[in-house]
Amino acid sequence: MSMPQSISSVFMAILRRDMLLAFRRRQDLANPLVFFVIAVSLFPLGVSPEKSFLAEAGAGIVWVAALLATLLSLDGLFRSDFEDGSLEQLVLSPSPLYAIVLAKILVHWLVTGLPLILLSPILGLMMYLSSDQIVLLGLTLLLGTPVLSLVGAIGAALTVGLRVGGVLISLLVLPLYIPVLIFGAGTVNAAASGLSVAGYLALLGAFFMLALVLAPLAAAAALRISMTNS
Amino acid sequence: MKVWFYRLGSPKWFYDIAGRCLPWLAWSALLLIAIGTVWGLVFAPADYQQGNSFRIMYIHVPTAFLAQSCYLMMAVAAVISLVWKMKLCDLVIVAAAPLGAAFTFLALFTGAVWGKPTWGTWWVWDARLTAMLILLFLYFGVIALQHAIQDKVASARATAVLILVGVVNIPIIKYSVEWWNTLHQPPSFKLTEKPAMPSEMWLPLLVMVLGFYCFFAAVLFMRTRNEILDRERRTKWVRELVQKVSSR
Amino acid sequence: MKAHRKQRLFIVLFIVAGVSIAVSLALFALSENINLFYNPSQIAAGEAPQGQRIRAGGMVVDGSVKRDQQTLEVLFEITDYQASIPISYTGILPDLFREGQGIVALGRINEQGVLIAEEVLAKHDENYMPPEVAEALQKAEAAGKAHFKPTAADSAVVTQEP
Amino acid sequence: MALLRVERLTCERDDRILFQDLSFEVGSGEVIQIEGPNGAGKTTLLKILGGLLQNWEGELYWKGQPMSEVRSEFLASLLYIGHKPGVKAVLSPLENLRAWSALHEPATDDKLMAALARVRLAGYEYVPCGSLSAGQQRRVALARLYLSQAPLWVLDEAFTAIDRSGVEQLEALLANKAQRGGAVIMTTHHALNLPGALRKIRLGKAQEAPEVLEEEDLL
Repeated sequence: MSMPQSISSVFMAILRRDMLLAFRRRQDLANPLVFFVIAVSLFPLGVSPEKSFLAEAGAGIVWVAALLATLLSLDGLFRSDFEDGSLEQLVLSPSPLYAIVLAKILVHWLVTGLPLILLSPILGLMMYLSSDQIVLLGLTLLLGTPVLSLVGAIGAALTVGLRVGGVLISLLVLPLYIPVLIFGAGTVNAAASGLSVAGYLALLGAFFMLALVLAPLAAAAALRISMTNS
Repeated sequence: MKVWFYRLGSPKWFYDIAGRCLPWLAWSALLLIAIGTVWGLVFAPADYQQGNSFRIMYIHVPTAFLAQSCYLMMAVAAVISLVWKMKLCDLVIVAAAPLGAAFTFLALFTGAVWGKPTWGTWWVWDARLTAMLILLFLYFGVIALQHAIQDKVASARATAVLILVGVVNIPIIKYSVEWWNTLHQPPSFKLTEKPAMPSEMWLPLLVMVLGFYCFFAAVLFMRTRNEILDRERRTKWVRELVQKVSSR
Repeated sequence: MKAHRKQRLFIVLFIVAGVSIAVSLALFALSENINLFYNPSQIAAGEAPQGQRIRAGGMVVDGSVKRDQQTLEVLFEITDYQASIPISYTGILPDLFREGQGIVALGRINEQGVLIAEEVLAKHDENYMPPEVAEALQKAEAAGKAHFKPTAADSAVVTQEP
Repeated sequence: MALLRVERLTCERDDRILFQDLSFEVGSGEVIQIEGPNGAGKTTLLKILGGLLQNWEGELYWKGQPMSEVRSEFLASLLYIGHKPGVKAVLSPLENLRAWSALHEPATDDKLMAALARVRLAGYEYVPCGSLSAGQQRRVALARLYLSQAPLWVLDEAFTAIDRSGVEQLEALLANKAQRGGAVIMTTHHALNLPGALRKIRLGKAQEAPEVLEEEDLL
């Protein structure tokens, strides 16, 4: 019998493995980003290119697009591991599944959430946001996109191995995303109205902490259940 | 204790008990709702501001109550199902989810109908309304997941996890939208306080709420019994039951 | 075997720590009074931004409603019993709009400090009563005995704030 | 004492009872082959023994203790290779083994290379597995057998797509495992040549007409 490895070494090993996997399939990584940019640029075309409208709605538009882009990328979080049997090996590891799932979610955020944040200033400029607002938008995305990945992972774990997976994830996860959306976009709007944003940021931080510690628990439980789907 | 607990979890036992309660529940539901309807619509006085339109409250309030109670009940069942693996709870969840969705929809619909004359609009993005809409989406998610997973046990467990995640989120959602925007009046009924309306208005409401709860329980029992029969169709007692019924 | 226990303990501690941080952040946020809803005293004190779309809520001041004879424009004031602000609205008001009633107005404040409303919604409180009772109460109030409406209305406004 | 004890195991999937009241023990030094026609529930049984499924009734004991209480110790003593080998197509054999060993069995790169050489993959260490043949991919998974110290191996159709000489090599490995006190539970379509150690458990034919159960069985 082998001694179990330390949590941190297992965490790092999964991190390394999934980053390597993401890097080998880097052409797939661009898709959510392209979607993000296109979705945002649809609003000036579809609603109104007026400067005052965009400046007012811009933060909300970028947030909605970021949310949808994350959603788009969630289906792949566990699916490929499920299909080639790697997920069985992960679930049967003597190390806590909690840490493994957390590492996988971190990689998901690094390859989707982080690029979205890096792109957001450009989109903020296109939406005529002021430089303060753009900084704040980036900050809210920094606190909010991890929550999207974490909560989304629960949906992905519940639907892994199901044929209708992709559509179902949106149905399960979108209602849970609403608080993050309200306060993410709300922070930028509050700042535009000259209000203090400390409370908003604190709340986003609270969501982040809560999701960080609880979502892997639910996702791990969901993964164990989903092993029945074959 | 353990024996009692397991007996409670036994589908056959529940089937018998629920069957015995069913007529009582159904009749009291019918009676209470009939009394409440007549009382509320005919005898209760009109409101000094809203006139007669406030009477939709007699449907709106009970449905809104039930929409939330039903989710809460499902959450309790989900915990029991996950921790003690009691099969009956899975069946109750399957039976309850569409009911909860229906009541949520009714609450939203009657709210819209009520909102038009009082607020001047069918729909506002108000905290309570938005929270209810999200609750409806949560119900849809639960129902969709239930049907998407073939294996009965896995489906029940996965649904239970989803319901619990939703329960953690419901207060968050509730407070988020409440801070965001509010127009809806405070609850008309609080357990701790005397209602802020005269008794000839709230007594019929109380009767209606009780009636709706009985109705909910009756339909839930009926649906759970059907689920039990379907799930246990290969057991001896169900076969004997079917033979008895068909020979009659 | 002990290592497994230790790992589990580590995770439990991680969860407890995370939840406590989340709770303290949420408590801090609560003390910050997040608000997208202004009452008249805040607006009168200049806390509400000019030119931004905001929501304001309060009771319609008795005797303040002035209707323009030619257009649909209505001028009225709302109050939270500390301060009052003027509101201008063009359009059809909801049935429940009347003096002494709680309303929510969506609009922008102009240079003169008038809220130009794009939408006026009547808020109704949880106090239902038959017309006779309301009449009796009003009479009592006129006689200076009971102070029914303002207290109930106050509570209705207060509940809109976190 | 038996390593693994199975008591009154009953499993039904999709309204069909796969097996009922199945009881057996797996002691150290045993190689157990699960036999049965297609659809008899061989894979399901192995998944249950590996702890992947939850929809079954009955009791499992690991070294005399109920499985639910010693799950992490059990997992640390288990090597499971399923139908799907768990080999990533975009990673090379070496990277695949590294990822696996980090989770299950710490090993240096030298050891990993040696294991790959044992399954005749020397020279393919850095080629993406997606460009290897089916048999070679299967061997990447089987290289774990040369690294694993786990007392219990559960192998589901592990010899699929493996050539004749490969199977012989694996038979020797299994015999060696049994001699050293390990236990193996496996399914395979190959006729195994393992004198002495091999025991067979036959699962019944898939039941067409479902059995009538007592109520307690389904509780």
